Amino acid sequence: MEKPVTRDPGFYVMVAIGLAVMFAAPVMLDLFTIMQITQYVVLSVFALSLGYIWGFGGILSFGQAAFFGLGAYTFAVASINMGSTTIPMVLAFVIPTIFGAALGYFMFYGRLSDVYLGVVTLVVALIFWKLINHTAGPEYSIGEARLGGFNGIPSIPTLHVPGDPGAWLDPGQMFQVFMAFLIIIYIALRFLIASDFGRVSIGIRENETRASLLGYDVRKQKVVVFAIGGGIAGIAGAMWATYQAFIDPNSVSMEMSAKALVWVMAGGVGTLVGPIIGCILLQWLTLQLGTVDVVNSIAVLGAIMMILVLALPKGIVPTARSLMLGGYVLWKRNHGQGQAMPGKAVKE
Amino acid sequence: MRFGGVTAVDNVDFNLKDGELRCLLGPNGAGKSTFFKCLTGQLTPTEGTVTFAGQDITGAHTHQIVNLGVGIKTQVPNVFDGITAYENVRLSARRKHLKPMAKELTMHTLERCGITHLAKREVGLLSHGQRQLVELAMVLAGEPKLILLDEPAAGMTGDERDRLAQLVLESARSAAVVVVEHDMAFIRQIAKFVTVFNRGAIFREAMIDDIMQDREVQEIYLGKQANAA
Amino acid sequence: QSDTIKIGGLHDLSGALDSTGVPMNQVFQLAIKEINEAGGLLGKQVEPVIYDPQSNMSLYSQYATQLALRDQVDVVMGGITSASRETIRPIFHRYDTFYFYNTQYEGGVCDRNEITLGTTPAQTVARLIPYGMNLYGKKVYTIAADYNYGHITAAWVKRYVEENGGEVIETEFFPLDVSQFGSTISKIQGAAPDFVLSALVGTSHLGFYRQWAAAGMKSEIPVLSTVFGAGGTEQVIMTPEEGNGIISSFGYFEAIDNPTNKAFLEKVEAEYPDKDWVMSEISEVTYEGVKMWADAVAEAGTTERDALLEVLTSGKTYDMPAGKVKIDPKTQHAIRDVYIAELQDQVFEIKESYPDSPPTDTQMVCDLIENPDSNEHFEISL
Amino acid sequence: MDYTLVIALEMVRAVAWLVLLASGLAIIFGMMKIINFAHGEFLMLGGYTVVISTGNGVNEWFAMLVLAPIVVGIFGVIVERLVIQRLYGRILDSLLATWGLSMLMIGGVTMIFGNSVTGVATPLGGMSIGDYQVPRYNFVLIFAAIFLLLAIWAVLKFTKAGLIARATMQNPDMSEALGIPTRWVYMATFGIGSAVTGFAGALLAPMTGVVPTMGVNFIAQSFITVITGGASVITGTLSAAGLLGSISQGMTFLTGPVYGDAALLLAALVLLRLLPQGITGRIFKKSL
Amino acid sequence: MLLDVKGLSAAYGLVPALHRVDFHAMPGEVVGILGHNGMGKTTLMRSIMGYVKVTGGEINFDGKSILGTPVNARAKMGIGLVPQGRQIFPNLSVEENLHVAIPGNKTEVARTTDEMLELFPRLKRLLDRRGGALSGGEQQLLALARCLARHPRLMLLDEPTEGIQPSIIDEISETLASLTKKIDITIVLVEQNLDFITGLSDRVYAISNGVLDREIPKAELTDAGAVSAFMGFTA
Ligand SMILES: Nc1ncnc2c1ncn2[C@@H]1O[C@H](COP(=O)(O)OP(=O)(O)OP(=O)(O)O)[C@@H](O)[C@H]1O
Ligand SMILES: Nc1ncnc2c1ncn2[C@@H]1O[C@H](COP(=O)(O)OP(=O)(O)OP(=O)(O)O)[C@@H](O)[C@H]1O
Ligand SMILES: [Mg+2]
Ligand SMILES: [Mg+2]
Repeated sequence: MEKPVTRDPGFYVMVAIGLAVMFAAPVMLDLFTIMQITQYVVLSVFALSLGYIWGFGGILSFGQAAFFGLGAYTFAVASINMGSTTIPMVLAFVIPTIFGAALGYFMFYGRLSDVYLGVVTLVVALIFWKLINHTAGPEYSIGEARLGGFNGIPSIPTLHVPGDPGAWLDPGQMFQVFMAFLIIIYIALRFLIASDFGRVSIGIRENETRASLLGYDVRKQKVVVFAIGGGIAGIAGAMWATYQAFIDPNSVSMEMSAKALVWVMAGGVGTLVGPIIGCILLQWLTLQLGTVDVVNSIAVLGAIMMILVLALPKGIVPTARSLMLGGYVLWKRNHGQGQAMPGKAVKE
Repeated sequence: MRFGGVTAVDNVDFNLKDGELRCLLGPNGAGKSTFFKCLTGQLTPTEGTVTFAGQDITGAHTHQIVNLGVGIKTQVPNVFDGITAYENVRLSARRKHLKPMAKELTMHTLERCGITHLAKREVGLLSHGQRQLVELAMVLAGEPKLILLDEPAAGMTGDERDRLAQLVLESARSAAVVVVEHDMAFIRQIAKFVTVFNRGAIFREAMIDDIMQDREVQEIYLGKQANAA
Repeated sequence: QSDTIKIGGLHDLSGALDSTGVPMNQVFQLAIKEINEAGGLLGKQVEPVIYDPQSNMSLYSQYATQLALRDQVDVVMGGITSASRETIRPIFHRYDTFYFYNTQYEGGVCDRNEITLGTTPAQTVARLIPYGMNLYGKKVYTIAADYNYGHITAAWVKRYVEENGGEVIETEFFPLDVSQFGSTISKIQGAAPDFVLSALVGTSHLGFYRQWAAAGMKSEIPVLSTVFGAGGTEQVIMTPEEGNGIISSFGYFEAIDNPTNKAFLEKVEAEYPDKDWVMSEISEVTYEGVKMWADAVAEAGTTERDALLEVLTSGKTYDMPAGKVKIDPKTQHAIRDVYIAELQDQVFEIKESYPDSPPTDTQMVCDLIENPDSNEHFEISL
Repeated sequence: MDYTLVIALEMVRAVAWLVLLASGLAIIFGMMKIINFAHGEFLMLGGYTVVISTGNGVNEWFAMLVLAPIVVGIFGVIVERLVIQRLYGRILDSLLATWGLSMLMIGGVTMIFGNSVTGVATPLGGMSIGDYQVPRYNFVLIFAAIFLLLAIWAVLKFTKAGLIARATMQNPDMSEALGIPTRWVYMATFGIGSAVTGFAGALLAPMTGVVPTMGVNFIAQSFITVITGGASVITGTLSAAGLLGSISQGMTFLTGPVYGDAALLLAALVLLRLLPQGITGRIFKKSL
Repeated sequence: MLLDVKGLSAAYGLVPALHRVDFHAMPGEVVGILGHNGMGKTTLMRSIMGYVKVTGGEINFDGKSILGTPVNARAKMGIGLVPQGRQIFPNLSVEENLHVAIPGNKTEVARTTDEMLELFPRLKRLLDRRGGALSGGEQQLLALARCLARHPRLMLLDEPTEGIQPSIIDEISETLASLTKKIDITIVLVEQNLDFITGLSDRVYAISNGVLDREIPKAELTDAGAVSAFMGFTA
């Protein structure tokens, strides 16, 4: 993360790929595939939210789904009541951000850290989940919108052109809009991380004591990072709600939170591409497994996850990177520069 | 300062003029580091007050105190392991200065501490002494008015120690410095006025030579070393 | 035009709901096998397209889309919980993919694109309550799962109890993940009802029947249930001493005594000799779904939806293992025989049967003849 | 009067229930910092051991008190050798791996035993307190919980095992240099943790529907109890279980199950805010 | 000879840290090693203990090669390490920190503990304090005691005087000296404190950039200037 974003080729490659997909996909792929990758896009945004706060703020959230769900329900309720989707989309960012800030304040000013922090987030998500699940009765409705408990909220409006509620986006357009979201968020995060603000949070991740001994207000910094993460997760939730046209408590479930963790870990903590890749890979697997006639889809998925951890401890992206790096050094070595040691490795 | 049963620092009255260089000696467990922790707000004194540059900073948050111009090198190095030495120091320099200036200051400080060659190394992978120097650089790059050094010479050899001594003396021109050290050779190079802690209380305050001769100090602290002087 | 007729199947084959999904899917395949052995439809073979939603709603919506858009199947059977149905129903409606929902549920679906064959409260609860009240008395204690099905069923229970001059002394709702019922069991004892009406759902709630028996309550207060045994596994998981005496009401029980059912069960036995589940309404109705659809296709000579609806809603009566079934044109729900049975040694013994019971609840809110393009799930408010 | 007695009993049972759920995890997570996301499935395995073996004529008490702990313990050791041992210090990778494991176990058990195995009826039947009926088995649960805590306490207190385990978890490298075979320590600790979990699962079996997916309902509760408990295995588990259990159970009586659970969560939240290191992180520090 | 290191090379990943190091220690001998920061002293100690992946050469302990022997086995063979940075168990009490180290049954544990408290009286009043709460020097003492408690035959000391007050340095120095006389213990000592190392060692080597080749004659040791000359200019 040292050299400025603008001088990192990887950054341009990523953005280029993103744009390419964004414009090429709708013309090249059939409707179903488009809807498929739309889903990956949405969940990637969710993965990014955790990838950021965890990888670049050292904040571990076991309950990231709380924000995802909050965003989703905010959007659902707002859009059903307003009949428009533009403001709800904004709300789905603002409200989770505020909630994140509040929760962050509650936690970080209470000196909560590492796994305890994780569990507090988890608990918050669980509470949210319990309450939402409890809203089956007709008395639980906000304006037009019935919260619907376990069954969730059906028929959520599709995204439309801002200001013109008539103009629904077709799946192709919806995909492009979401892809744009993803790219923008990616770019924004890259710059944020490279900024001084970002470097400080990395410092805090490495050593809180020293950070405060340099005069940085660790708690404030963390709250901000956490809130940003919450906001992004919220947007993802909103995208999810309108993409699926329905939303149910699963979006707040422990499983949803755990999924995010798994994507980030599989892809690689401390990178932004990693979470995206991890998310796409695992979601794709889940989907494929359901279509082939395997003994038991879930068992197979489980096995794959275990193997993944053992085979790629650092996660996909970092492993790939260090492979490339290692290759490079070896290459240098074989070409005489490196002053490596003779004698072969002895197992310790 | 009290921890449960333990009283680590017991009503200490310690005054420092700005620009002064003070050495703080004392047996292991005398309370020197704890005293530092109280000054920097890592611990809040159970009694008494701390004033810095005329302000009462008792119970203020670490970052607030630091922003008033206090810099500390802790006994157990506190550094950012995951990132490079350069980034470490820069994070400190950037507090007060804009980017270009910060860059310059960073390079310059690394230079002063003689670790320019480590700039691009990941600090977590450095040797103990190297980490000590990185931390020192971070402190200096903050350009504090008051510098607290807790055993800076620990794990330094002859000529490195000499360079460190020079460094400390230089810094003392622009700031008040308090040095905790057990390395007498080092102390002798820099010390003028010395405070000796014992059992959490101030035991002696005198010029270095008198301290070296002081029977009781030899008793509790110096041992034979004194004669070596 | 493809050279097979494609029929989609969406049943959870793994995850929390697989105990229900697997039997449904097996019977589903059996029905298709029969059709193909009988020479297929319109001279084509019938090809099942089966996906496993893994008890996961978002996979439901994805596979639904996949069936509709990519595989372009002619009809889809599946969906278990109301949640899953409400996830996929709009999708099939949007892409005009004919859809059969074959599960008993709380009623209220009104969608020209969907045929709903399972029983609704008006068919089962309406019978169960009076039956219980005659036997045991007028004070009822309701315990129900805390989600739509539970709430709506509880509402029906209240209504029927009152219609029959009794009173519901207490209604308690339980989150689906609650597995400890000690406190409730004590409360029930305190309230001393004549019988307990349970609309508890899912595996954690099985804990209730266990702990109820453990407290020695079986001999004290009888338990009637609107769902116990729906999946065909509960009665097996419970030991006889725990399960005996539980009374349920469904559109199908294995014990139904008619030649069609005998033949059906034999076929199933032959096809799946080592199955560990019991045939239940939800599976049998899935079988009905395939057969009725196939019959309609054969008669209409096409797989085109409206033509099929013509035939299906023509008032034609089908002779099924469950008895006589016909489709009510207003709601496109089944009018069917309903049974009340009591569990003895892990087997339901039929106590009563009620021919031609209509889905009066859904009829209150839905009329597809009046407004054919309605497309929603009404909440039947009482 | 009787009613209050019944309520009191229910509360104690709820506490015991939490203790049983959490103890195994307290060892595996509390001591080894391995997030065993398959904890619920370990419980489930314990339950299945009982159900299957009694189904094949084994005495149910033997199955619950002896067989289940052994089976699950051995299973735990195998898992540790194959997977966990590579994940020490990588607390989150352990989450990823064990989550995979839990799916694998759910699927595996479904494939092998199917998901409609006839369970075991609760032994001992009911007894009456005044005009209320309660399961005698409640007392079994309560005593089991007490026994479990005492056993763990004895081991930690009177053997060096506990000390060595704690040292190993705090600084494996240094422990090695002091001649501690850390690999074995890890393996044993995980094995014991699993065995305890299996034992709990077995005891819960008669009170719940034993199905492959039963685990998911317990995982959250267990973790929350362990974490709110804080560092020390016994005092932590006991105090947390005591507080959370009685609060939630009390709530359940007053308002019904929904708010009972919510109350448990809220209580945990407040506790962690007040005691950021868990209960035993601040008070009873020195306890085991 | 008890310890014999031949042509030892070690690297961190692809970064070399030790290059063909040769040295040995006779039973009862104290071998000192001087070197600037980052020259490889700690790495050398850690490779003898078995932490660092050795890329070449051999290490023989008591005539047997111990390459490939896991750390804890080496410890059992009688090698003890006082690591740089002390590595106290922060959440164990001082007493527990000692007990963990001591093999054998309760009585032996009790006896050895007392033994150690005799050697390091300052630890007495700290017995039930958290290791992490100790002052730097206190931790250093504890680390020494913890190592000696195992009665090692070979003790590896990585900068043991760091952060210790002068008088205690002397005490330690005496303690070690008398130990080497009383029981047959061999010590490899990495130090920066000239007086200390001179006082104790029978032989002193200088290490520089991972190369250990020059033995420093006793005579030279008293003269700091000469020493730094030997150690090569600062890295
Ligand atoms: N958190 C704590 N809890 C209990 N006792 C503590 C705590 N922190 C420090 N102490 C005790 O307070 C005393 C002073 O500790 P401190 O670290 O200040 O000593 P010091 O003067 O820095 O010694 P050294 O020169 O060895 O670093 C020591 O006896 C130490 O054990
Ligand atoms: N884990 C590591 N990974 C990569 N390089 C390392 C690692 N540990 C040490 N090094 C490098 O190896 C070299 C030798 O380190 P070592 O710790 O042995 O030095 P040292 O002689 O002990 O110095 P000091 O006196 O400061 O303790 C140093 O340049 C250091 O940067
Ligand atoms: Mg100190
Ligand atoms: Mg070193």
